[in-house]
Amino acid sequence: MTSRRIRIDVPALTRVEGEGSLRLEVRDGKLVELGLSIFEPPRYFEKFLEGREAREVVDIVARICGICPVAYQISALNALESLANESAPDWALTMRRVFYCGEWLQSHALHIHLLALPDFLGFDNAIAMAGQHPDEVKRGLKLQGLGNALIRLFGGRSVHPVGARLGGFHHAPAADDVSALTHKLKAAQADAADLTRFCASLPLPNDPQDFIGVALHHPDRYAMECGNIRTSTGLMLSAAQFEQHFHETQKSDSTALWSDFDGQPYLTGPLARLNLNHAQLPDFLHTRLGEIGLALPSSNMFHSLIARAVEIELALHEAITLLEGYTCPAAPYAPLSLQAGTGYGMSEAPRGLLWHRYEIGEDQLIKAARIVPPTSQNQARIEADLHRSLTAFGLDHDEDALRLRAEQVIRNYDPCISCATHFLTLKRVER
Amino acid sequence: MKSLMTKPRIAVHKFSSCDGCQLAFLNLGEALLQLNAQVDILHFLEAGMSDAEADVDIAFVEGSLSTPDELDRIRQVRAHSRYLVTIGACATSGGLQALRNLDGNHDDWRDAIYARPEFIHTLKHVKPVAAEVKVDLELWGCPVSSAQVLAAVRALLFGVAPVDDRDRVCLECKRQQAVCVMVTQGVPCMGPVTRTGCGALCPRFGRDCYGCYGPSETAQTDTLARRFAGLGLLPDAIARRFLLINSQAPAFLQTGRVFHRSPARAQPPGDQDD
Amino acid sequence: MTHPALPTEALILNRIQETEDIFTLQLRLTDPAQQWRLGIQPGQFNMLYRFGVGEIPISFMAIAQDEQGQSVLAHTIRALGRVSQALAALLPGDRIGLRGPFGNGWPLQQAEGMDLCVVTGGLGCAPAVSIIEHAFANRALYGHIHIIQGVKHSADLLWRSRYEFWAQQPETTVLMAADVAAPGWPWYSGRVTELIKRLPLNPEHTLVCCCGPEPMMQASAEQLIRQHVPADAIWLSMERNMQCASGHCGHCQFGADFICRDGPVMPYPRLRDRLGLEGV
Amino acid sequence: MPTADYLPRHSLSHLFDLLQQHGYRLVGPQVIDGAILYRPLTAVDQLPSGTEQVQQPGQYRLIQTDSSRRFSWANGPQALKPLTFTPRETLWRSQLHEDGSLSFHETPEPATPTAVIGVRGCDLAALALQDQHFADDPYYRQQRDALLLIAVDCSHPADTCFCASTGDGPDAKAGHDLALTELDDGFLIRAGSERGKNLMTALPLTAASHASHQQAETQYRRASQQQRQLPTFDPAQLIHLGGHPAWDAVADACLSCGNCTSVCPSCFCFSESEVPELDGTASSHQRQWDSCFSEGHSYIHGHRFRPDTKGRYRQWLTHKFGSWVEQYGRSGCTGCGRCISWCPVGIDPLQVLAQLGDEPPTSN
Ligand SMILES: Cc1cc2nc3c(=O)[nH]c(=O)nc-3n(C[C@H](O)[C@H](O)[C@H](O)COP(=O)(O)OP(=O)(O)OC[C@H]3O[C@@H](n4cnc5c(N)ncnc54)[C@H](O)[C@@H]3O)c2cc1C
Ligand code: SF4
Ligand code: SF4
Ligand code: SF4
Repeated sequence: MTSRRIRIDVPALTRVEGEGSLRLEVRDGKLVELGLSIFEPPRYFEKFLEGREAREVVDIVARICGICPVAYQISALNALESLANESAPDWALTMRRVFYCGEWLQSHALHIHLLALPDFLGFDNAIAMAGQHPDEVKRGLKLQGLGNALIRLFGGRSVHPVGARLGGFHHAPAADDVSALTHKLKAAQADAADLTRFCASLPLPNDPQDFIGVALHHPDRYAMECGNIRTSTGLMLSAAQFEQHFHETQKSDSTALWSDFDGQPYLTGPLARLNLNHAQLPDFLHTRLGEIGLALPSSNMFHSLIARAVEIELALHEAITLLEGYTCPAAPYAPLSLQAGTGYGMSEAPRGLLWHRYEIGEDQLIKAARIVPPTSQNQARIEADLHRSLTAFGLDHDEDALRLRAEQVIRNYDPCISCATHFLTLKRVER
Repeated sequence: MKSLMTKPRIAVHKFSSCDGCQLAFLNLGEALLQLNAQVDILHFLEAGMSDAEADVDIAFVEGSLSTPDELDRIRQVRAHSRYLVTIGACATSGGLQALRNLDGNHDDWRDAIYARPEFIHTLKHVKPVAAEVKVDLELWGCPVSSAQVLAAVRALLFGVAPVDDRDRVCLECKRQQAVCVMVTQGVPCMGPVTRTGCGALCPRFGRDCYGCYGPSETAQTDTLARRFAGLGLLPDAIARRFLLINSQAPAFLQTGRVFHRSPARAQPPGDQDD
Repeated sequence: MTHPALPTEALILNRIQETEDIFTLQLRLTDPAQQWRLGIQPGQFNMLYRFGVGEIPISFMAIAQDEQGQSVLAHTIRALGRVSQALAALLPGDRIGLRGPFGNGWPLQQAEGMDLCVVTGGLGCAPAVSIIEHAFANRALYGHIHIIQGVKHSADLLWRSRYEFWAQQPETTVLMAADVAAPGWPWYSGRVTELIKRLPLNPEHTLVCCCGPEPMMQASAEQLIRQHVPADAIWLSMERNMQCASGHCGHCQFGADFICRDGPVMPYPRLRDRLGLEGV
Repeated sequence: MPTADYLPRHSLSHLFDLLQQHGYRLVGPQVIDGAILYRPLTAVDQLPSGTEQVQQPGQYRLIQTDSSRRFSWANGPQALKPLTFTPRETLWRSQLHEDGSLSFHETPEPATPTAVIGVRGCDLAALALQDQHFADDPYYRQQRDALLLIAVDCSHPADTCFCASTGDGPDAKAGHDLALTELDDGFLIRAGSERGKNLMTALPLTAASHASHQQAETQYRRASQQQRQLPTFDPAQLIHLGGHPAWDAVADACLSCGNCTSVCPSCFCFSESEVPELDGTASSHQRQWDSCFSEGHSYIHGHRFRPDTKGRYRQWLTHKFGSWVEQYGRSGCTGCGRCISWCPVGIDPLQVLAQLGDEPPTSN
């Protein structure tokens, strides 16, 4: 091997949400520098939440991320409602899961089609890809559209929906609207199945690696809108125990905070979920897993793509099942009153675990807030993966090939960098 | 502006934001492909196009200016664009993150959050794009809707300025036949001073508008604040209504400031019981 | 059935740049079944529609015949905002939509056998030019023709050559005033009302057509009355926002009148006690 | 022979059935989102039951009682206006063809025959006003001609109502096909048109008892005793009171939000706009409700005749109660009180009128 030096500088990563860049340097066949840096400017959400009313929180935290506002709203509600005298009505809790299904559906479909697939089919972007793969792209846009429609049903619009509130929803959808949409969801199930088969048929790199998986787990159902933390190392933790094991530190070249689990990088997101909770998938999805030959747990990070497709099928199925026989409730919410104290809450955002903590004072205003989003949790894992994958791929590849592989690896985590830095710990970290 | 004869070139730039306004494009579904038939998208990182330096006919800018670097970047964007359109509250009025401007808290907040604040280069005050460069058109809303963005593109394709609809939410609320929440529930609705564009979403969902589209034409914010006081809101709570997503929009800022951090016992001016 | 609310297609035959921002479109209606729309009187107006952009009210300027003997309609437009600028961008061969004619024109019948006094201010000239052209085309029907045109700045004067031409016609007086005059302005500098004072009027036998900003029209009318012109011989052309032009949308109300339907040309006594009221 | 004019409460469904048999879509009052709204319905039990209401300036609340009355409320935020003057509709479409030519198309949507149940006297009077205004408007006419109106005399006017003083209520006076008087156990019924008469013959009616008629009479008298009354003023003079201090006071209290015009059953202003398709080959020309409280209402390029709330409020009041008389032979107000209840800040125009009449105007 000839002595050579490659510097790859991707000043602005494309097809990720938010702003990040990648630098890597290979010298004499060795990776001498690798930096995934995030320059998304901090917006200090946790600080301006202080002094706001508890009921305002859902409208504020939605704005942390335009891609997964529902996740922010539900994690916040879980945290705040843990301080309430009673729980939100069953109807509302069920519908929150449906609302959440909408977000999984739209976010996963967006990620697969607009962000990830071009990598595997050899295009710069989905619009270029649509020229040669119009059916796949249209199928994806349609699924994304259905996810958005589901969010709109409960929230009026798919970005920063306005329907969620403490104690339930502001408004219950009309039964006619529900049945019309359910109809469309059913009609899309075949598309979703095709999508899973299609994703499984892609020539995904086979690159098994060891990692710790972390996901919510719920005793009765595939965890989404609530649950407790389960790790592949065998721990079960409540939201209140999160901070005992998960710590954030600030990287010097970045505005992002990195999270570790007892000092280790870990994975959160679709593959972690599927690995930990696949037993709870409905029968038809077990069949599908058999059909496509996906053995779980999987240690190939690139199976995240298939995991998203499977979760699209799951979200459709769940929404259809839960909306079956829908009737308007007497009241879409219960007027809750909150006690002063600290509330913790979590949910599984499309990209992974999203944890919130709020301290509420006697005056019913927020005294302190802390939010840990999925991307900051995956950060360390992404760098570890990059190191491993690029070395395994072969550092003697040419610059373009290395860059593409690096970007594939990063996109595989669907990092949502916009939120990555909105959430910052209040604790000072040792220098 | 003159008619755009050839296929216009467009760019979508992101500054400090949540990415939600870019979704007005990415959520278009098949219309995204139609749009692509009408224009050349040269730069749009999230969609996979990267050419920030390209000269374009229309640049859509999402996000506010919150770092020194962003100040440089917006000047570049301006220099490379014929027509610059801000999309959303962040770009147009600073957005939620501009709440840090209110009490000049930036440094404290940064130091409280970051172990190594020396690596954090953020501006003390968040600025809307127009504070730094000339803006040709502002699309309000948090987020902007696909319909707004498409209408703007379409108008520019026809070579005319897009219509700037500054009507208040109340008008649309009634057109949508929503039931007024202020009158039936006594909740403090910002609809009377907020511009339309959302289709009166919140009142249609049985809740109060929280002003995400910014001030309407002739926004009677002081009158509305007095009404809120009449509904029983304390001064700080009134301030919170006006100082939220568009806190830097002058009409909201002015009224919000009157009540912001005023002692809870101080009575707001005006009637208490109408 | 197609009803009159539906526009009809008009072909742009010619486009004349009158000043930097004023242009004239010469139009032909493409559908012979729509020719009834050309029974239009000076002072009436059409709604001109630019595809995909919108509609605006524009006064009728003139109708002429082209070489083939087909009617050609002219509208003179100032490019100001969205729609007028979009119309300004059009070229011969382009198509627009047209609805009309709407409103009441100048009282031509009542004017026959009388002297005509046309008082215009600023850009109010397009509807007034239409009546001057009409009067010269039917010269025998009218007595003396007085033309008074006031502009803010001498540079605003439109159709200077036309005024100069009219000034040379027999039985015609042309007086011009500019509030602010550049050097070389051969006419008066000052207000239109001062010019009115100088007119050799035959008050009993004069019909006045006035068009311009409301304060100017009001002042002119009062001056004319002082000079013994009967109030009901003074006609003003009014302007308000118009959306439908059919008396429904409510935007053009001026007191009890809908300007699009009851105007735009109205007798002074009808307007007298409302002109000058703030916010009406 | 005594006339058959009594419909027992349980037979109300016969009326519903009959209308449906005649091919009518039914629209009637329902309790939705805390208000009485006219919406499509199919069965009697969708009507409010025992619902009463409290209306105050800027306030509207429903109250549930044990009564089995269906119409024991005064009104909701909208009268018949949205049914005939659609809040937003496409007037025509244009198409740009390959050769550069333009074509224009109507967008006729044949109106479904619709029977509206529960119409109030004040709203019938307002409909008559709109009938005058929109007499030659094809879009309005089409919807209007499809209506069959079944009125119910108002037995429970709200505190904001003043129809007795405008002469438009509380009973249905004209313009209805059928009118009902709701009593404790049923309805007195009368026809106002040939269509109404024909329908009546197909209903299981009996002759009303003397007691029923007496109850109706008492009810009518009570409903006519309304606190609020239209003050006396000279409509032709309103427009000349521009210098009156009352305008400044009301401008200070007013949000310029336009709710009063939107809920007013006679207000007719609309604006037009163009909605082109993305590909630029077709476009819709639409109209939507506008208000004299909006900036655009008095806009001409470079100038607004009414830049502030004071001018806009004056336009509204002087038009509704003043110039309307000249336009349509009567005031534009039929006493429904909606502009009082649905004003978010509770402005009562009657008070403003009274002030304008009371104090001598300062000069203008
Ligand atoms: C009866 C009548 C006759 C007219 N005749 C002529 C004429 O011959 N030549 C000429 O140049 N101008 C004429 N005008 C004025 C012309 O209609 C306006 O200049 C034009 O509407 C401006 O539209 P815009 O879209 O370019 O401007 P913008 O400022 O963008 O206006 C937006 C919209 O407001 C409305 N609007 C704005 N100004 C006016 C106005 N003055 N009158 C009515 N609606 C308005 C229109 O709907 C317009 O599209 C006439 C106006 C009226 C009422
Ligand atoms: S304006 Fe709102 S939606 Fe748009 S980027 Fe900013 S926070 Fe997101
Ligand atoms: S609900 Fe809000 S927006 Fe709607 S009319 Fe009432 S105050 Fe206006
Ligand atoms: S009603 Fe108000 S807060 Fe709600 S979406 Fe519309 S503008 Fe935003």
